[in-house]
Amino acid sequence: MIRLPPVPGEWIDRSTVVPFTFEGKTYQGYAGDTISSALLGAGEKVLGRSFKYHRARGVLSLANHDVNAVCQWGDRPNVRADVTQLQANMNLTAVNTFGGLDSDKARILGTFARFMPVGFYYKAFHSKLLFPLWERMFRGMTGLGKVSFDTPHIRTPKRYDFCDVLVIGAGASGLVAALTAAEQGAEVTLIDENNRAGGSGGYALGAEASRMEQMTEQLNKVLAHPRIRLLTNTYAAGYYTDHWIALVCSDVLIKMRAKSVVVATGGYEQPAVFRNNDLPGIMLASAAQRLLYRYAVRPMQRAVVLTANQDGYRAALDLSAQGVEVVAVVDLRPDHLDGEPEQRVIALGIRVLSGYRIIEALPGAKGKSVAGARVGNGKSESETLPCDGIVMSVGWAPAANLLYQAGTRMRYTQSLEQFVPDILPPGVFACGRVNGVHTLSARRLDGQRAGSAAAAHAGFGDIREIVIPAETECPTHPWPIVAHPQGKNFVDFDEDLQLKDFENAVQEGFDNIELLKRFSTVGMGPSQGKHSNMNALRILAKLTGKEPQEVGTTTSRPFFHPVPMSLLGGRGFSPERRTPMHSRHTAFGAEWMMAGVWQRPEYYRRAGKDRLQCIQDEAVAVRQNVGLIDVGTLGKLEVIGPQAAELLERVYISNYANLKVGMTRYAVMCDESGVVVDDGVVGRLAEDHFYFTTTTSGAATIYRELSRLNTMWQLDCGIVNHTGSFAAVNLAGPQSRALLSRLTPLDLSAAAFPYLALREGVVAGIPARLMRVGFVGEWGYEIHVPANQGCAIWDALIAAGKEFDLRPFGVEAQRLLRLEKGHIIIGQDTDGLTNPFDVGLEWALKMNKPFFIGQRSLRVIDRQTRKQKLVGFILDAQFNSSVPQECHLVIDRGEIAGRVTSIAWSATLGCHIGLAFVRPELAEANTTINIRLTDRTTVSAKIARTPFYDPDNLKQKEPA
Amino acid sequence: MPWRLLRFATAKKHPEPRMFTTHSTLKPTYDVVVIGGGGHGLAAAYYLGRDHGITNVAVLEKGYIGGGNTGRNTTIIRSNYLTPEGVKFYDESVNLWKDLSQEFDLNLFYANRGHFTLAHSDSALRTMRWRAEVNKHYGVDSEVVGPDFVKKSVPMIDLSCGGHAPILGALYHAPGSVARHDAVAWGYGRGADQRGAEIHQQTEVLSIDIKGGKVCGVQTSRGYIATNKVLCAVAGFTPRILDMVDLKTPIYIHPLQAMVSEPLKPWLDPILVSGSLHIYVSQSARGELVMGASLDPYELHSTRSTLDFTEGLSAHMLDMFPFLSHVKVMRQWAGMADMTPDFAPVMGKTPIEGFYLDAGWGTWGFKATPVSGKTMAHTVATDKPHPLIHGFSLDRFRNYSLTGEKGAASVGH
Amino acid sequence: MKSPSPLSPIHDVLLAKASAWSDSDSLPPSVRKFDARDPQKATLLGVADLSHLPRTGAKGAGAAGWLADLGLPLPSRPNSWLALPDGGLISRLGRTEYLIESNPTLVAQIMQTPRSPGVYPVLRQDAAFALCGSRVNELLLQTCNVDFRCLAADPEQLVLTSMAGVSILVLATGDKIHPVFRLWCDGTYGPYLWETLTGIAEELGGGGIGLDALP
Amino acid sequence: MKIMTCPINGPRPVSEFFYWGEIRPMPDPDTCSDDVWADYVFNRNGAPGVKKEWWCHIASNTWFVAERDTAKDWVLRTYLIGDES
Repeated sequence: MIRLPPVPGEWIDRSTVVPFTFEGKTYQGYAGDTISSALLGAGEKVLGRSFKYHRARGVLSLANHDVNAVCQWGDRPNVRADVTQLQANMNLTAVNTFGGLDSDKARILGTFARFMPVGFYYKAFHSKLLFPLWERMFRGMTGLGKVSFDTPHIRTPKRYDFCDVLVIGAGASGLVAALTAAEQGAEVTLIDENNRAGGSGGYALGAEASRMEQMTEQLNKVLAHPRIRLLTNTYAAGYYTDHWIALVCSDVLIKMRAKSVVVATGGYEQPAVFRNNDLPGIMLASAAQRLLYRYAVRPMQRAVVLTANQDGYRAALDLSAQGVEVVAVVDLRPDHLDGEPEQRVIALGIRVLSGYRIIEALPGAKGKSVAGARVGNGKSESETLPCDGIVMSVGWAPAANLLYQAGTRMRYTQSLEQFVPDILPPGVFACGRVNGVHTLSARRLDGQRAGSAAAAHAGFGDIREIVIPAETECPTHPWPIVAHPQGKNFVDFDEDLQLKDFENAVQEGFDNIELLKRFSTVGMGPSQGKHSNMNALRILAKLTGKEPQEVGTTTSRPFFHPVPMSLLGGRGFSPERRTPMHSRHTAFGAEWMMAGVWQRPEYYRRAGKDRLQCIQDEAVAVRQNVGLIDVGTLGKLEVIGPQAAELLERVYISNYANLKVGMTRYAVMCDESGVVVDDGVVGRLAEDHFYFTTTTSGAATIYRELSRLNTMWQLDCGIVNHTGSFAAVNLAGPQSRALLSRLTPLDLSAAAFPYLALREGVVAGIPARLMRVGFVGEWGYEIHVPANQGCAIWDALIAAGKEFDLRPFGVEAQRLLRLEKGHIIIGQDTDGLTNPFDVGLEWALKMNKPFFIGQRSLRVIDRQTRKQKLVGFILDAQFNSSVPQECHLVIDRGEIAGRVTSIAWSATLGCHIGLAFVRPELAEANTTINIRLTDRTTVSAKIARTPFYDPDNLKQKEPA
Repeated sequence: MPWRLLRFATAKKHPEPRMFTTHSTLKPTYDVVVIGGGGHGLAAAYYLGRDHGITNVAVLEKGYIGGGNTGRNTTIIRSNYLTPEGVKFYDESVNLWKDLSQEFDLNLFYANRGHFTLAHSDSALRTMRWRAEVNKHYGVDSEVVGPDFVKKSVPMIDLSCGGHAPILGALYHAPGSVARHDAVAWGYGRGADQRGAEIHQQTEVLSIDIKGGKVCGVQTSRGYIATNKVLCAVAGFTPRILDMVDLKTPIYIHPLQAMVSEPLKPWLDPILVSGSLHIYVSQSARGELVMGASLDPYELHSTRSTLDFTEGLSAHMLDMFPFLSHVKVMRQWAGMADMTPDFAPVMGKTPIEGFYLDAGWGTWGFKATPVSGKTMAHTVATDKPHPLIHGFSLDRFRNYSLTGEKGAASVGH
Repeated sequence: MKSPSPLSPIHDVLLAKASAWSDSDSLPPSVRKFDARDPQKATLLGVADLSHLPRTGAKGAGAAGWLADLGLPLPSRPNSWLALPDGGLISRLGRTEYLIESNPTLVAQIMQTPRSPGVYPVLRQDAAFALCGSRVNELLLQTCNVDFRCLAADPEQLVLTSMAGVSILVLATGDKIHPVFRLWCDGTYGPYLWETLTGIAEELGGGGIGLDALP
Repeated sequence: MKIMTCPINGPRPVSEFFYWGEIRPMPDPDTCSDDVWADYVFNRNGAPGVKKEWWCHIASNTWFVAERDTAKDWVLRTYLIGDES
């Protein structure tokens, strides 16, 4: 029977049987099992296949420090069996097998190992012809789990959180650290990645119940403490600047901001390296002890314990206490003071072989189990110890990933054969094994020390001075590695890397730790080197005759354990802005388009009309009657104060000091290098008060930049951003005045309200600002009202517009109308390098002003020969083949001579019209230019003066 | 199985020699000193020997070769740029890339996957057409394609991108490829080494000796070197080196971050880039999704990682590929991108005689490794800028004749 | 012609769900009730729209003096607020900007008062919400990277920050045990923020509530 | 996430801020040479070190100066323009 009779403190609930399938076979586990413990409990030893040679693999760490056991669970790839809670009716298969775990066809690769030394794939497969085939094969062989395209987008509730002291790891030192910090008054959050807190206090017992009792006592104090919040099933995925820690708490990401952090993450027990050290049944001592005490699973019947410290002897005691026959304890150390656990082992009559090592493990049938361990001491004849399991306890590597991420300088300590924190960053503290403290009592003291210091750093109480006694033995062996002519002595289990691979890599010149990592891929597998980096480092040190300190470690980057994208993505907020008339557009059948964060009507659908027809109809409606467009997305700013005009003079290229009150003027803004960045209309409401618009996309940035400039210049004026506060429409068309006169007492005569004038008045009972603008080339009014009256003004205009056949029009129709008028759109008819000269804005450019942004650069540019010019062009009215599109190139004598920036069919003009950048020599009116289409054919067009429509602006004048 | 692997099986001892010699000391003088043992620096040393017979060359690397942006980028190779200068330059690079594995006799895993730059707005679509037309004009294979074509090539994609960034089309660039980045540095390193150039790792440049406006030497952490020609190819460290020679440039450093998922069975063949969603993604030969986003928002000379990067990128990845919900991000990292105002490099001669600059590689340096090495080698050897890099000279800024590559480079790595 | 009644920036979003509206002729329409669960929602996590309340603003070096002359009490510190004697509140945003939310008469009076030097009137068209209930903190933690324990410690404080990607102003009214958080954002973001907040609130057992259920 | 301290709004995550760039004095446009001007517009010494930078707290539109070590990302101090000392 593999399951033991009930073990005190076990995590499984025997009253709840959990059925599941693995590789098509049905099994039963208990609630509280992990997938691996359930499978071992059911007598399975083989849980997965290795990455490269497809060797049978079982439990190694049972702690997410290796990926021997990785499953596909339905649509979930790469589920880690060692640490994933068993759930009812899980349907599991091992990843990356070919024909199933049991008879994985790819295991043949193991026999070809000789052909595939480290980096072999760099040395072959690169014939230009064949590589694509090889690559396909490689990609098929690599990769672990499969994604299912049916998986939905899972949105999770991410949250921020805050605490005074965050303690990471609820083992012996972490529990005490949390208690100490809380007692000093700090709000403490204590996390542990396991299902339950307590750490090794719950399983590394050496058959002493007292150890577990002490842990339980500490844990109860923690649970009872009002200032401590304990989060289990929670791991710290990464440490980020200013004590910002990503906590993965079952299915939620918590972004924790702490005032100080205690890292009590313990150590990774390290595997010994000997031939066949990866056989199922060979595991770390801590793994065996977890199986015994958490899951009441007997990991083997007859065990050989390989050790180099007292932890190994405790493991031997735990095993034999739970009925495992311990054949022998093989101690790598020839001479060492026999500690108390060792004496108890001897007392039990267990054989202790000091100064021995395991030369190789002997495989059972098909390499799916262990048959024995061949041991020797290098002097006498080697000996074979029959067993069905080997337990390794040869030392620890600090779980220092978070410490490294926080910028800790680590130092290699000979007496411990371990890296320990040397200089910790402010507010970061370490205790326990990660801090080089291994004896249980000392770990508790160390937790007290760190907890107190962390609380003090967060402003609670004073640092308690506590002396930590030195270790009585070195917990870690400096060279737990045994060479073997036939290899298969694995260092990195993720990547199937053997001792030989490192020797070869170094021989090829990859002899520093970073190059070695990249060439051999050691530590680059899913467990990110937790069980392999330290041994790799020892090997490199030996091969290069350096000390571990000189070799140094590779940088440790987030994540500590991999994090699902659904947790990182969270809900995926995507802010969106709507103008007040949004619902009205929907009612009129708006086809929406995104304009940055805004939703804007592209056009309005009409039954039986296609997109282009609708757009054309809308444009014609504006030309013939009257149209209405929502322009509420325009930036709407105000500048007020004695120096308001001065500010505008400095940021726009034209004059505004001389702008009359009640008038508006076109406004172009450049950056410091003279590139056109934005445009709009500036209106003067009073001597010291201007109201002006920016482009939709420019609004936020322009307001921010003007604020910065004004902060710097300290002019006597203030800027107010009213972009969202005003709703705005443009009422345009021959009938616009007649329509508007129905709704306002304002005198709309050309004399009283001329072209480009600005008036404040009441429209449909709503206080409004009106501007007579000509962007679309018709008599028209831009009407701005408080946003909360946006629907009211829209409804009033629509109602009054009935008798004039008023038609709402969208962005596309407006684009066409402005094109007929030859007005440019910044960002479409300009690009990241366009200056005012390029686009014929000389008329607006006032170089004689004292200063404006971009002026000095434009002085230089003005002296240079022009490179391009934006011009209008038309296609022959009879033209009826395929039409050029925006950004098709203008070709002159085989060379690129420009590009189309805008083009459209103008029903009003009866031909295609457009704007294009061309070389200056092509810019003369009536010049023929050739535009090359996607299909390489060319279309010839004629340069034409703009505006195409109403060149003399008669539409803005009172009909005589 | 290729025969070449047999020798591994048959040989008693591992039959591979060192890829690069370790030189215990620096020579007192070299004809050319290359600062920076990344892809660009090693490539320049390689072509100096191969094309110009200049072999008395030292490559000084303060860390280990390929340890900078060469080993940190997302390995995308393409030539679908916007400006004629850019297209010609990167097209030459792609041509060199195609033969590198054979030339080096080292498998760089140069994999032609095809490259989509997705357009989520009509203005983006216009830029795509502009790029496609300029590309085709110079014989580069790029086309604007519709959503249907995207769907056909990447059937699992959500064309609506979660509803808030519908894909309106894309620029499809068939030659788009990926390669094993580290191997590129090793290949050029081995080639340069074989031709006599010396690679000195863990060798930091402390100052550059200039007399009468001419370079005459370099002070390193391992001693002084006399030389009249120095090539600076240090990407993210460029401003630190330029500070030594008091040269001002428009280069500013922003971190650029990336992340990889756990290995998955292959499902994504082409390379996908989305400017609006700030995504670029491909699946490596190991099965990992290699993902990047836009630059960090502020200047920083450091390679620290941020959590918000992984959050934002994951959210956008899920908009495009909802089914990745369970896929886990394994590791993130960062590089230092040496950005320029017009998103084009700064290459060639400088006001200091004998000081040559290969910089401003921002987010587009890896793909240029071969051509930058080749053209810089030419420039250093002949003291005349190679024709392909005329558009990239430092003085273009004082002349207000920028190259305007922005439209093609923003998040288009 | 009588001026038509103004509408909340999220009026259209509310139309679909509201079951009872207030009918005041001095104020724009506001939702009194969504459904029978309003009271339960309010105890767990209620989100109410207060956009209809009259408000105005002014900024600039002269704003403080100008408002003082109108007889308004002024918050002494930047980023703090005061309740106004005859209802409503005055908030000081940063150093020299003020937001007044009060009865129609007072607000109209301020808006009609001519600006003086250094006063820059601000037309406030915010979406204004109130959050209440025992789980309100969970909602804040899911949307805001600010530790709002600071508001419990200093009730007069207000916070200008970002919520679910939108710039907002937050302050806490009510008592420490049952705080009611008031927040304001640009009206054009109103529909997005309302839908985001009520969406999360519904997951947490609450949702949109009418004014009658607001404590 | 990095914390930046706004002189008005106090310590906040850096995501609440907009970074403009290094503050550099503008030469007199009327008297300086073209090259001096072009250098002001484009060229700079980009070496890491303590730089004076423009930052803006977006929610409150507060512009201020941050003295920041661009190598370590340490903010030495922040202040409103005019409050230097």
